[in-house]
Amino acid sequence: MDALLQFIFSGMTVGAVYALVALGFTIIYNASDVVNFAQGEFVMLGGMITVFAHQAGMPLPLAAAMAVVAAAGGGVALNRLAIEPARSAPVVSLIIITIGASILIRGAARLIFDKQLHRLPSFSGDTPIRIMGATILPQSLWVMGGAVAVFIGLWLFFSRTLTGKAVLATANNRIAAQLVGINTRWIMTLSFGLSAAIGALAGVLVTPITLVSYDVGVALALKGFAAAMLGGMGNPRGALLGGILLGLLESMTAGYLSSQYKDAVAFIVILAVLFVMPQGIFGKKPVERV
Amino acid sequence: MTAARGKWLQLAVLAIVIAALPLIFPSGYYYRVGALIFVNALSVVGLVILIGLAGQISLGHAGFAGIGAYACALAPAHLGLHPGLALVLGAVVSGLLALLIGRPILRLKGYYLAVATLGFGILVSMVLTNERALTGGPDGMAVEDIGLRPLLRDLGWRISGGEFWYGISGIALLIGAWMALNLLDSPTGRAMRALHGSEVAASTVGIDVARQKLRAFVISAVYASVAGSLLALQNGFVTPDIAGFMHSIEMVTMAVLGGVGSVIGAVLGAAILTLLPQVLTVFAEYEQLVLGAVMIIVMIFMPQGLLPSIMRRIRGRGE
Amino acid sequence: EIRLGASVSATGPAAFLGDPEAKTIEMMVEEINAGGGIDGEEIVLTLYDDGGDPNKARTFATRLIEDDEVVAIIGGSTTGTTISILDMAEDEGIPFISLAGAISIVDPVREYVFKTPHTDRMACEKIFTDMKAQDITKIGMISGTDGFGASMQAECKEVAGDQGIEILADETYGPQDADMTPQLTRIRDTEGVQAVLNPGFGQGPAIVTRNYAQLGFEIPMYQSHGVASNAFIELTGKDAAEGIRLPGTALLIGDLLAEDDPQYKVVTEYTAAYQAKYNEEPSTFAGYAHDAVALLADAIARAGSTEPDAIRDALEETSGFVGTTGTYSFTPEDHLGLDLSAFRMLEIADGGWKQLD
Amino acid sequence: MLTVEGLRSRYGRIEVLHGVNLQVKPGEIVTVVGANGAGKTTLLKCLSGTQPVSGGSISFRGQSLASVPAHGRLKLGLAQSPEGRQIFSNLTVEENLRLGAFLYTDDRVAQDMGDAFAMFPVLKEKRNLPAGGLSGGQQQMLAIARALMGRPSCLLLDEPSMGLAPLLVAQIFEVVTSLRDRQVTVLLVEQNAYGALKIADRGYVMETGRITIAGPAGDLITDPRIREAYLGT
Amino acid sequence: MSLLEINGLGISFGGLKAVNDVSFSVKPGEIVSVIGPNGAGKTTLFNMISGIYLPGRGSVRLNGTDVTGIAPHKLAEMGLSRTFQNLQIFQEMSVLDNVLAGFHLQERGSVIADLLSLPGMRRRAANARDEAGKLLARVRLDREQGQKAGNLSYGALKRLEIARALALNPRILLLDEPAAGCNAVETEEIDRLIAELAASGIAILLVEHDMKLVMRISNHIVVLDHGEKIAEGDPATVSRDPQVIAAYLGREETEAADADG
Ligand SMILES: Nc1ncnc2c1ncn2[C@@H]1O[C@H](COP(=O)(O)OP(=O)(O)OP(=O)(O)O)[C@@H](O)[C@H]1O
Ligand SMILES: Nc1ncnc2c1ncn2[C@@H]1O[C@H](COP(=O)(O)OP(=O)(O)OP(=O)(O)O)[C@@H](O)[C@H]1O
Ligand SMILES: [Mg+2]
Ligand SMILES: [Mg+2]
Repeated sequence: MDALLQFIFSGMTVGAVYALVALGFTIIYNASDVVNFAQGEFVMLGGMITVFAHQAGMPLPLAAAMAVVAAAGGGVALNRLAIEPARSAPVVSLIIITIGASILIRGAARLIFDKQLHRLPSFSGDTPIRIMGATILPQSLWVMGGAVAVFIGLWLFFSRTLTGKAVLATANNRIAAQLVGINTRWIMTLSFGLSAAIGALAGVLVTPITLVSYDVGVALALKGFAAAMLGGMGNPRGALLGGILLGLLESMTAGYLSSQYKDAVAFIVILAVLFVMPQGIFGKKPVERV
Repeated sequence: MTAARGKWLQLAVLAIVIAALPLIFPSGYYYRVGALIFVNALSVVGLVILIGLAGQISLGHAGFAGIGAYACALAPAHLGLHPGLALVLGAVVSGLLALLIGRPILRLKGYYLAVATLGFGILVSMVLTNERALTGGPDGMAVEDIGLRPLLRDLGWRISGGEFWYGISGIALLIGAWMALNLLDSPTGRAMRALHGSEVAASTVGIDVARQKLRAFVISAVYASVAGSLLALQNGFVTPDIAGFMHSIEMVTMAVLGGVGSVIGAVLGAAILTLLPQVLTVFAEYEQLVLGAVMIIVMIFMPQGLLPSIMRRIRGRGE
Repeated sequence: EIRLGASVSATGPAAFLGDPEAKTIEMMVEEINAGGGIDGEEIVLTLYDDGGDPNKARTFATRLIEDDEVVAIIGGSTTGTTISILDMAEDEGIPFISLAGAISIVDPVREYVFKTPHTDRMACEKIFTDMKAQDITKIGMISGTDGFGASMQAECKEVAGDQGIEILADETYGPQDADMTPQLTRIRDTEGVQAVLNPGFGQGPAIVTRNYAQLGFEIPMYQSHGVASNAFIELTGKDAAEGIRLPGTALLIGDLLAEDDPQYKVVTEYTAAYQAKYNEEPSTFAGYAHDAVALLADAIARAGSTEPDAIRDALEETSGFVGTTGTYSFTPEDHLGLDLSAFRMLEIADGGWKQLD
Repeated sequence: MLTVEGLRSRYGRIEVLHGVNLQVKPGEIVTVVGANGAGKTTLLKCLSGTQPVSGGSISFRGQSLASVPAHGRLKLGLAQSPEGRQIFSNLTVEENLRLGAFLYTDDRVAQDMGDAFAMFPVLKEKRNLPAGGLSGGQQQMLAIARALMGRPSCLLLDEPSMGLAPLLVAQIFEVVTSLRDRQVTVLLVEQNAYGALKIADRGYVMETGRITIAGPAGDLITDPRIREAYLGT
Repeated sequence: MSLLEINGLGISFGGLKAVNDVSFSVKPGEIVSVIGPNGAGKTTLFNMISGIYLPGRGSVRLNGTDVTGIAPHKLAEMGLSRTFQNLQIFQEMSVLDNVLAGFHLQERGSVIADLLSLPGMRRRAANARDEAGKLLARVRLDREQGQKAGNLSYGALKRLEIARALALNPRILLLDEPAAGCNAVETEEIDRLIAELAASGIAILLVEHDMKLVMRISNHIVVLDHGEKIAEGDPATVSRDPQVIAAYLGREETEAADADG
C-alpha cells in the first residue's frame, strides 16, 4: 500500500516534469504547426543560467527570473533569426531548423558554461514529507504546482483571450490571419518567447531534482514530446494529462513489472492509445471538407 | 522521356563520382569516409521514398538499421549463417516487421506518426541494449567477416579492407539509387506522391492509400536494414547506438538537408552530415555550434533542401 | 617528432569519462614537450572526439592510422568505442592503450592492445570483499543501463557467487531518469537485503543517492568508482552522501596519502598541475588517461625508437611503473598489469573522503 | 479611393500581371471580369498585400500601400474576402467572426456579429461548430461575413457568389448594393459577369494580366465583345 | 436497369441529420442533377456514395451490387469516379502527373516491376501518358501539362479535376459544382463536355447551383432541403414546384429556366 503511494508520488513528480516540457511545446505548435525540438534546450538554459547566476552570487529568485527572461530572449531570437526567414519552407524543414537550433544551443552552452552536472538548492529544503508511509520531497510539490499553474495560464490564454485565438488562427491559416489584421510575425515572436519562458521556468523548477548539464535537453524534449502526443498535441489539457500519465506509467512499470523495460512499456501504451485515439487523448481531429 | 534521361544521367554522375573519387584519395582513411557516406546515403534513399515520395515521416528508421546490423552479428553467431546471407535475413525480417507494424502505425498522421515510429525505434534499441546475454548489451558485439576479401585474394586480387568496403558500399548505393529512381517515375511512385498530396483524392482515383503507404514503409525499412547490415559488416562489430534515436534523427536530417524528394539529394545530404564532423575536428570545441548553424542556414536559404534548390537556381539562370 | 593519436568521448553521453581524459592527454603532451620531448623528439598529438559513437571512433581510428600516421593510440573512453578501435590497431600493428573498463578488452590478450583502468570485475570484487568484511552477504543492486552501469551489473552478478554474495534485487534505471524511488522502494521491500550497490555514472547515482535518503534507508549504500569524485558529493548534498562506500584510486585522496606512499608523488603532482590548468579536480577517469600517456612516454623512451612494434615491445616490458591508478607491470599474458591492491576502499565522511584500508 | 498604376506581379519568374491600371472612387461598386487565369485573384491579392508586387504602385486614400504589410491594411479600411474562402477551419464559426473584428474590442463587435447572423441565419445555427464542417456555400457566407466584421471602408470580394444557391446569389448582390448605401466601396471580382455588371457602377475586363476594356457597367453589358466572351448566349 | 441505386440513405453529424432517407437511381447515359440550398446535404450525399463517409442508414447499389460503406478505391475499380467541391488537387505534382494518377488502375502493376523498371511497367506507363495527353487537350489544359498543378488558377484546377476523373474511364461520374468559378462562356463548354460524356453512355450525377446549366442538360432532377428529398422529376416539373421555388430557386431563376425550357 505505501509502496503504491510511493510509486504514485514518483510518477507524479516525474510526470509533472514531463508535463512542464510538454506544455512548452503547445504554444509554438499552436502558432505554427511546428514542434520545436529545441524546447528541451530552453529547459536546460533555464537551469544552467540560474545555476551560474546563483553561483555568481545572485539570490535564487533573481537568478531564476533572469534565466526566464534570457531564455525568452533566446526564443525570440530563434524565431527572428531562423524560423521567420524560412517562413515559406515546408514544415519538415522548419523541424530540421529547430533540431539544428537545439544542437547549436547545446554547443553554445557547452562553451559558455561547462560540461559538468549542476544542481540548484531545493526551494523549500530537502526534508521529505511523509504521507502514510510514503515520502515526497517539497521540491516535487513545487514542480507539480508549477505544472498546474502553467496549465491554467495557458488554458485561459487560449480559451479566453483574443490573442490566444489569434495564435490558433495563425497556425490554422496564416494568410487569412493577416487578412483579419493579425500581425502574424508578432504572434510568432510572442509564441517563441512564451514557449521559451515556460521551458526555462520548467528548468528552474526541476533542476533541484533532475540536475542539469548542457546536454540534458534532448532526453527531456523526447519525453515531453511523447507526453504531448499522448495527450493530444496543442492542447494544454492534453499536455498536462499526458505528462502525468507518462510519469505514472513509468513509475508503475518500474514498481510492479520491470525497471529495465519501463520506457518500453510506456511507449507500448502510447502506441496502444494512439491506435484507439489517433489524435491523442484530448486531440481533436481537424475537420476538413472535400 | 526526359524523366528517363534524367534517371540515367543521375546514375551516370553517381557512378562516375564513385569510380573516380579514389583517384584523388591521399590515404586509406578516405575510403572509409567514402564507404560511410555511401552506406548512410543508401538508408537515406529509402527515407526519400518514405518521406519525400509518400509524405510519411519516420523517427524510428534506425530501428530497422539496427535489425539489419544485428542480423549480421547474431545470425552467424547463433545460427551459423553466413554473414552475407544474414544481410538478406535481416532485410527480410525488417521488411516483415515493417509490414506487421506498418498497418496500425501508418493510420496515424504527422506528428502522431512521428511519435509512433519513434516509439518503435526506441523499443528496438531498448531490446538490443537490455538483452545483454544475446546482444552483448550497450557494449555491443563482434560481427564475423564476410569472407569475400580472402576469396578475392585467392583469386589474385589484393585489396585493403577500406577499398573493399568502399567498392561494396558504392555498388550497393548505385543499385539502391537505380531502384529508387525507377520507383520515382513509376505508377507506384506516382500513387505515393498522389496520396502525399491528397489522400481523399488519391483513394477516389483507385489508389489503395493504406497499401501504398505500407509499400513505402516496407521498402524504406529494407533500405535501412541493408545499410545497417553493410555498416555492421564493415565495422566488424555493432552496438545499439545504430538503432538509437539520434541515428534516426540523423537519417531524417540527411534526407531533408539534401532535398527530401530527390535521390541525388539524399547522397548529398548524407555526404554533408558524414563529412562535416570529420572536417570540424579542426575546431573541436565549436563542432556542435557549426553543425547546428550549417543545418539552420541550409534550411533557410534552401528550404527545399540542397539539391532541389541548387537545381532551381541553375535552371533559373539558364532561362 | 612522435605522432601520437587519441580518440576519446569528450562529448556525448560518455563525456563524463572523455572530457577529463581529453584534458589530461592535452596537458601531459604539453608538459612533455615543454620538458624537451622524449629523447629530444617532440610529441605531435592528434586528438579526436568520437562523441561516444563507436562508428565514429572507428572512423577516427582509421584516420589516425592511415592519414595521421600515428605510432600509438590512446583512447576508447567506453568499451564500445574501444572495441571499434581495437581491430584496426591490431590489424595495422599500432599499439593501443584503452581507457575503458571491460575485461574483454585484454582477455584474451591481443598483441597490440593494453588498458589502464581496472576492470569492472575488479571493482566488483573489491566491493564484495568489503561487504563480506562487514558481514553483508545479501544485497540489492540498482544499475544504470548505460554501458558503464550495465557492464558492472553483469560483471558483479558473475562474480557474486564466487564471493559468497547473493543478489536479491536487481533493478535498473535509464541514464537520464529523474526519479528512482520506485526501484528503490522495491529493493527496500525485498526481504533480507543488507546493503545496496549502485553502479553507474553521471547524474543517475546522484539521484539514486538522494532518493535513498528520501526513502529513509538504514542499510549501507555502495557506489562504484564511476562516481569517485568530489563533484558527486556536491551533487548529492553532504547529508545524503554521508557513509557511502566505494572503491577508488589514490588520485581521489591525494591529500590523505602518506608521503611515503609510492603513489604520493605522481598523484599530487598530477593533481596540482591539472587543477592549475583547468581549475577543477581531476577525476578517476582522468587518471586513466594520465597513466596511459605516462606509460607510453616511458615505453617510447625505453624503446629508443618510434617504430610501433618497438613501442609495443617496450610497453609489454613495463614493470613496476607507478601511475595514479596503481602500479603497472605488463607481461605477454597480462596487458592490464594492475591488481586489486590498486583499488582503495573509500567512505564519504563529513563531505570528504576517508580511506578504509 | 483606390488607385492602381502599372501594377506588375509575378509568381517566381512568371509574370502574371503586366501593368494593371485601375481606379475605384469612394462609394463606388467596381467589378472586374475575366476568363480563368486572367489574373483577377492575383490582382486582389496584391491589393490586400498577400502577394508581392514587382512593379507599379497601389495607393489607398492617397496613401501608398507599398510599405504597409497585409495585416496593416485592414486598419486602413481595406478588407478582403479571398478566393477559396480561407476560413479558420479548426475554429468555431463564432471565433471566425470574432477574429474578423480582431482589431476591435468595443461594443460594436457584438452588434456587428448580430448583423452577420441576421444576414446569414445559418451561421447563427452553427456558431459553436468548427467552421471546417460547414458546407461549401456556408463557408462562403462565413468568409464574406468575416470580411464585413473588419468594418472596411473598401471591400475586396473575390467571387463571392461562387458555390451559393440562386436565392443567396441574389441576396449577396443585394448586400453588395446595400454596402454602397453605407458608404462602403466595393471592388468585386465575379464570374457571374451579368449579375456583377448589373449592380456595378463601372467595370473592367481583364485578359491575361492586362486591363483591356473599361467603362460604365451599363455600357459593358451591351458591349458585344463582352457578351460574346463572358456573358454567353 | 439502373447503374446506381440509392435507397433510404442517411447520415448525421452530432445530432444534425445532414442527409435523411434519400432514394433515387441513375441509368447509364442519364444525367441526374441534385440541387438544393447551401447545406442541404448534396456534397454529403456524394461523399456517402463515393465511400468517403460511411452512411448511417440506407444502401448504395452499383450495377446491382451492394457497395454501401465500401472504400473509395474499391468503388473506383467498379467504375465510379468523382470531382470535388473543395478542390482536391495533387498540388505538388505536375498537371500531367495529376491526370496520370487518374490512370492508376490501368497502369498499376507489381511493385517489383516498378522498382526494377521492367518493360511491362514502361509499356503501361507510356500508354497512360498518351491517353492523359488527349484528356488534357479535351479540357484545354494541354499547354499547361508540364506545370506544377498548384500554380493553376481556380477555374483551370476545376477542369483538371474533371480530366483526372475521366482518366478512370468511369461508368458513373459524380461532379460536385463543376461550373463554380467559371463564367458563362466557360460554363457552356462544361455543359457540352457533360452532354458528350452522357452520350457516350456514362451515367452522370451532378451537383450544381448554375440553374441554366442544370435545367438545360438534366434528364432528371432531385431536390434536397435540410437533408430531405423535397421534390424530383424532369426540369420542367421541378422548376415549377412551389416548394422548390420557395426553398431554392426564387422567382427570377424560374423565369430564366422557363425561358430556356
Ligand atoms: N501560386 C501560383 N504560382 C504560379 N502561378 C500562379 C499561381 N497562382 C496563379 N498562378 C498563375 O497566374 C495566372 C493568374 O491566376 P489568377 O488566379 O490570378 O487567375 P484568376 O483570374 O483569378 O482565374 P480564376 O477565374 O480561374 O480564378 C494564371 O495563369 C495562373 O496559372
Ligand atoms: N464533417 C462534417 N461535420 C459536421 N457537419 C457536417 C459535416 N459534413 C457536413 N456537415 C453538415 O451537413 C450539412 C450538409 O452539408 P453539405 O456540404 O452536404 O451541403 P451542400 O448541400 O453540399 O451545400 P453547398 O451547396 O453549400 O455545398 C451542412 O449543414 C454541414 O454543416
Ligand atoms: Mg481567381
Ligand atoms: Mg456542397
